[in-house]
Amino acid sequence: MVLEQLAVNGIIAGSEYALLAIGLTLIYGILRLIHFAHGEVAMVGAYSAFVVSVVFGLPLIAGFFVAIAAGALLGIAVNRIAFRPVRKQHILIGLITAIAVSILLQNAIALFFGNDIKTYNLGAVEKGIEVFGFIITKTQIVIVFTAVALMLLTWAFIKKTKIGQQVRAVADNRELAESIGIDSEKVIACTFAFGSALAAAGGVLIAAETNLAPMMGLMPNIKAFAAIIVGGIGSIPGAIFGSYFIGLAENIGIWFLPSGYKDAIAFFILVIFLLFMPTGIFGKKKEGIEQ
Amino acid sequence: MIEAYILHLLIFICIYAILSMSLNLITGYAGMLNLGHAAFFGIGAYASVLIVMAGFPFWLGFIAAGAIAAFFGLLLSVPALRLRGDFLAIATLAFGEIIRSILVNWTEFTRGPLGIPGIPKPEIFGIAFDSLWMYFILAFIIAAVAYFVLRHLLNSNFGIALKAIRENESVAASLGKNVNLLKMQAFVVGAFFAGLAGSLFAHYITFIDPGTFVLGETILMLLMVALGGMGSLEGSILGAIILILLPEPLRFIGLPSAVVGPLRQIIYAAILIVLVIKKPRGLLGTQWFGGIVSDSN
Amino acid sequence: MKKVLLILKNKYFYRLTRGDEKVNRRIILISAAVIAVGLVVFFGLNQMGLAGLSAPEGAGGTVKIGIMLPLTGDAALYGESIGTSLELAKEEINAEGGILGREVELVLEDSACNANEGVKAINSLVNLKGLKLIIAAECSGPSLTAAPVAEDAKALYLVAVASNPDIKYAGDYVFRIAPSDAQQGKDIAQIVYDGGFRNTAVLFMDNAYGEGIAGVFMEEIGRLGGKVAIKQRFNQDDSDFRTQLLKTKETGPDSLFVVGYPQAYQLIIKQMYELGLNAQIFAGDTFKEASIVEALGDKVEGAIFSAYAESNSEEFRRFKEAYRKKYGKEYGPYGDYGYDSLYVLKAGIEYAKSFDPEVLKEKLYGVEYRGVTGLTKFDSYGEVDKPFGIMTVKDGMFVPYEAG
Amino acid sequence: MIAIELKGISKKFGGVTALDNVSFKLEKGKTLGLVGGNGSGKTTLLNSITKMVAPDRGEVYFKGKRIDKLPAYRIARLGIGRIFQTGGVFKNMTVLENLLVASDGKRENEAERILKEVALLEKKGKKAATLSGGQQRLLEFGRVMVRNDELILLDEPFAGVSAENSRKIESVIKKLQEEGKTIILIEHDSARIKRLCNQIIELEKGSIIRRE
Repeated sequence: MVLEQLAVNGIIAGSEYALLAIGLTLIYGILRLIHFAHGEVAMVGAYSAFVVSVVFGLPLIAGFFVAIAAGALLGIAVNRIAFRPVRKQHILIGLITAIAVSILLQNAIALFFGNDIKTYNLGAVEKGIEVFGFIITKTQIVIVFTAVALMLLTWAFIKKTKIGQQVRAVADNRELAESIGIDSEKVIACTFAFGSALAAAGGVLIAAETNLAPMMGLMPNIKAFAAIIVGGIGSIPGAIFGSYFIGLAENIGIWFLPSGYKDAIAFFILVIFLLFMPTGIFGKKKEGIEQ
Repeated sequence: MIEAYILHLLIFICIYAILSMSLNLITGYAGMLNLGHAAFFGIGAYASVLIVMAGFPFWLGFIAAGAIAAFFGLLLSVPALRLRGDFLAIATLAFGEIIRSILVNWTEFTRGPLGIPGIPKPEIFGIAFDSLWMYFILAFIIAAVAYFVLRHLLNSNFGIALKAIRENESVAASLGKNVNLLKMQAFVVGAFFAGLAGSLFAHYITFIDPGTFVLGETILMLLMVALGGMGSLEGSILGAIILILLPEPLRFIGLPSAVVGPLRQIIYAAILIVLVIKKPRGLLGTQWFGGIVSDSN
Repeated sequence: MKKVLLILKNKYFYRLTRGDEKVNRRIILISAAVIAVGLVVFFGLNQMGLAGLSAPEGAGGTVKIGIMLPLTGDAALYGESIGTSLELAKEEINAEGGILGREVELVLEDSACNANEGVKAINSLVNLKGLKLIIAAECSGPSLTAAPVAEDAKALYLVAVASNPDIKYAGDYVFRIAPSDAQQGKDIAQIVYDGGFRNTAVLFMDNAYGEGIAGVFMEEIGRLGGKVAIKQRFNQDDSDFRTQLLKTKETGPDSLFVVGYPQAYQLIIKQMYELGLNAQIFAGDTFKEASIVEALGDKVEGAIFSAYAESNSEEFRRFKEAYRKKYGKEYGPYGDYGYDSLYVLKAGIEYAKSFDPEVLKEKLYGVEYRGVTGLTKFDSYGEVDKPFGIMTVKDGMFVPYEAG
Repeated sequence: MIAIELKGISKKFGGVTALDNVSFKLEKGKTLGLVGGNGSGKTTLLNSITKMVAPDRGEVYFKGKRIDKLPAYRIARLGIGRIFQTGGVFKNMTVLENLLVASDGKRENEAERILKEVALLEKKGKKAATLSGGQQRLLEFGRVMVRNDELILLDEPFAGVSAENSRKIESVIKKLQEEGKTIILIEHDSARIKRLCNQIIELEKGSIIRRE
């Protein structure tokens, strides 16, 4: 009973992390860059759904699609403003612009929406459904299934579409890809759009389950970093696996540890993996690691 | 009045100059992207405060702050030897968060989130550094010593070897450079100075809590390093000066209460983006750092 | 001496510049930095001249009051509500002729709920802008780091809201119009015990506020003879409390005492119901936030929490109405204390007939001001002994709790 | 006296055999020419000696002492220096610093004397990136000289170098030979090999197919 419930808690958390982790790993794969503002893209997504569903009174599903579109556009804009101009620079420079973008977005949202808590008004809180010895709410079921659906969509995008192939080609070897006529800047923009759209979708799901605040994207994004390291950086199945791994480890971990260490668990796993299994579970290359 | 304000800023500049110089040693010179520097800062602060408040003299707490931080630097250098580029960045980030978690949860020792109030101003061999002027003199002397020690180190064979490693590790090894040992030394020395800065900070501000030594602090230090120029010690000082002073003029923008905070942050972030894009090598950096870019070989 | 300098110059300057073609640029830039420092000094001095209050006793003109608030960071929500309430008080006061005939102007500074930023903010207010009257409302970190700076600058430091008991000893110029956490933890523990609850789970935020109240609460409940079923910390940015709540559920408590920010309350109670955990909810004073009830509806019905305000007075109703009229929404958490703080300062100044902190710090002890938050009367530490109100949620409204 | 000896060195990258059971001995003071087509394993052979790659099997002896278990920097400290095919200078460091980094504690005037020998003295304060390909190669020779290495591994030192600098490099090599240094030279130009080398080994697909 307890273990099942812990597992379900972990899976819900993992689904939320996964949507951020996929975008992060795609962007890392193509640019070798940690996108520090990815969580803020998710946050902006959540707020755009809020505008549609609460301010204009449309159903949340409409807000969800608007958020996806807004996320994609924001992704392109972030790439254009903060990453493209420093593409050829030192890695730290990209990191700094990403951090600056994250500060910028957090405060822009705080400026427009205020710092008070917002929710989607999804109706009264009710007790979850009890099945197989665990309890899960309708919203949580929707979250898990939407996350899985979006993962399948990502798989189709990467494997089946032409642009997906190009993304893989650029991620593999940018110079080579350019030499066979792929416009790598366009591919990068598409990757940002796609990854950011996923993050925005994730933001809406997180907000539906919890609530909206300007800082809401920060922690999930850091957890998503941990997830992609565990799964093997650059690998999409790895990112998904890692997300669930981190979600489960956190929730099962604090059953045994004082709960104040909840966040430390993810970081501890991260360090262990970096030291002893730096390629992660699904990683192929010994990338970034001393030989 | 105004003098107190200026002195306060100068003390902060001294403390942050030590931090950014020490981070520059690790990141700019040795090429290891360290996102856990605030943890060394915090370890130094806590070590010094706990030792001094247990009744030991300030100088002992001060030295111990450096030594204990250096010990953690040694620990963190273990992953630093195996990881490269942003992998190392993530590992050090995790290290910082783990240290913060310990400071929060180990309440018997650190008082946890309540923090430690009433930290005494230092007294060294009978001289009390309790006025702003005296404290500034102390901070300035320590910052100056830190600068000359680091400058001396970097001008020695150690510094040249670090540069060589940052450029190309295998070529440096082929010239007999023990790459791992040098990196480890850089980490330990960097952590040592960050620990000293922590002690200096804690006894100035008189209250510390785990919330002070977080990722945001490390990012501020990194910004100082990047702004001044990676691999430029003088640049780090300049970076500290600019980033401590930059928010100050923004305090004079009179705005309604609900927008003043966020807007200030937005302006700050925008200035950073523009600066970094226009001057990606920092104001004093003259070099191109192929070494840190995670080349996948 | 000259020789030493020469050696130093050769040793460092030469080597510093060895092989570097950009020496000139470097020197220019460093001098630019020095000039920048100089400019800030100039800027500061200039500003000081403009900063009013050069003659605190003088009549006419404006009186500038420095306000330290968390406008960004974790507690920005409170900064916003306190700031807007202060703004309201200012407008009212100015509409009625200001304080001793002088118009009030508020100078806001962001303390970001961070010890480090707090020091910078207070330095800017008292040392750079030369303000002598400060109202602070913020987290414990900045209040503890800022109070000594205000004390050194001989500026009156009136704390509207800050939780930490240590502020009591911060100095002669430091006053606080809100009761401290120690009181709150005790009062709520008494209510828990009187209500017949003997097995209480405690869930609190890992910052000074949560730790402070929960610590006193647990001590007091033990003293009274109750039992703490389980104590758990959570991070103030957390949004997933399911496993903590599951752990709580396994210990079978009859009541749950939660201390956090409104966001955490909302999520904890929501997830608690979803997981089928039923226990009487007790909470800290941060609970008094309309959005919690809005989001949770009847699920918070009957929750009991400590509260600062004496919420049925005439003054309170007038404030509530005025705020709604000006901003078109309900006042936010601690807005009442922000609002009162300016009036308390006004009362003090009018009582002392002086803007001088030296005079005020003596005269404030004689002030008795009945406002939105009840009677403000300082004890010899500059603290108030307002009793904590205990409130509950009834029909979606916050009302005073009556036992039985 | 045998300066360097390789016994049965083998190395595979993935499924590709780079070196297959390579063995040879080289006496002190002699120069060995390594020839063979692209991908025949010449550079990998040098890398196996300096431990830039670890061989899968086999042993390496330097002056009778087994060295293949040592880390790269320890091997270098025994007196084995090399000149890389590409990327051997630290481009963002000055010419002088490039020498100082190799000399560990030697004085600057010693480094300057050597810069004079490789005709780079007037460039000493310039970034190495500003040097031409041949000058960069000469700088690497300077490094080997300042370290006073006994065994010097040269990976195509003449590739892409102007005729004038080639002459300079050749005279530097001759000078090193006169000083009694042991040299392994990878080179395509057979005339030059004949001029400079005492022994020749030809590699193909990682195996020795000819010895002279």
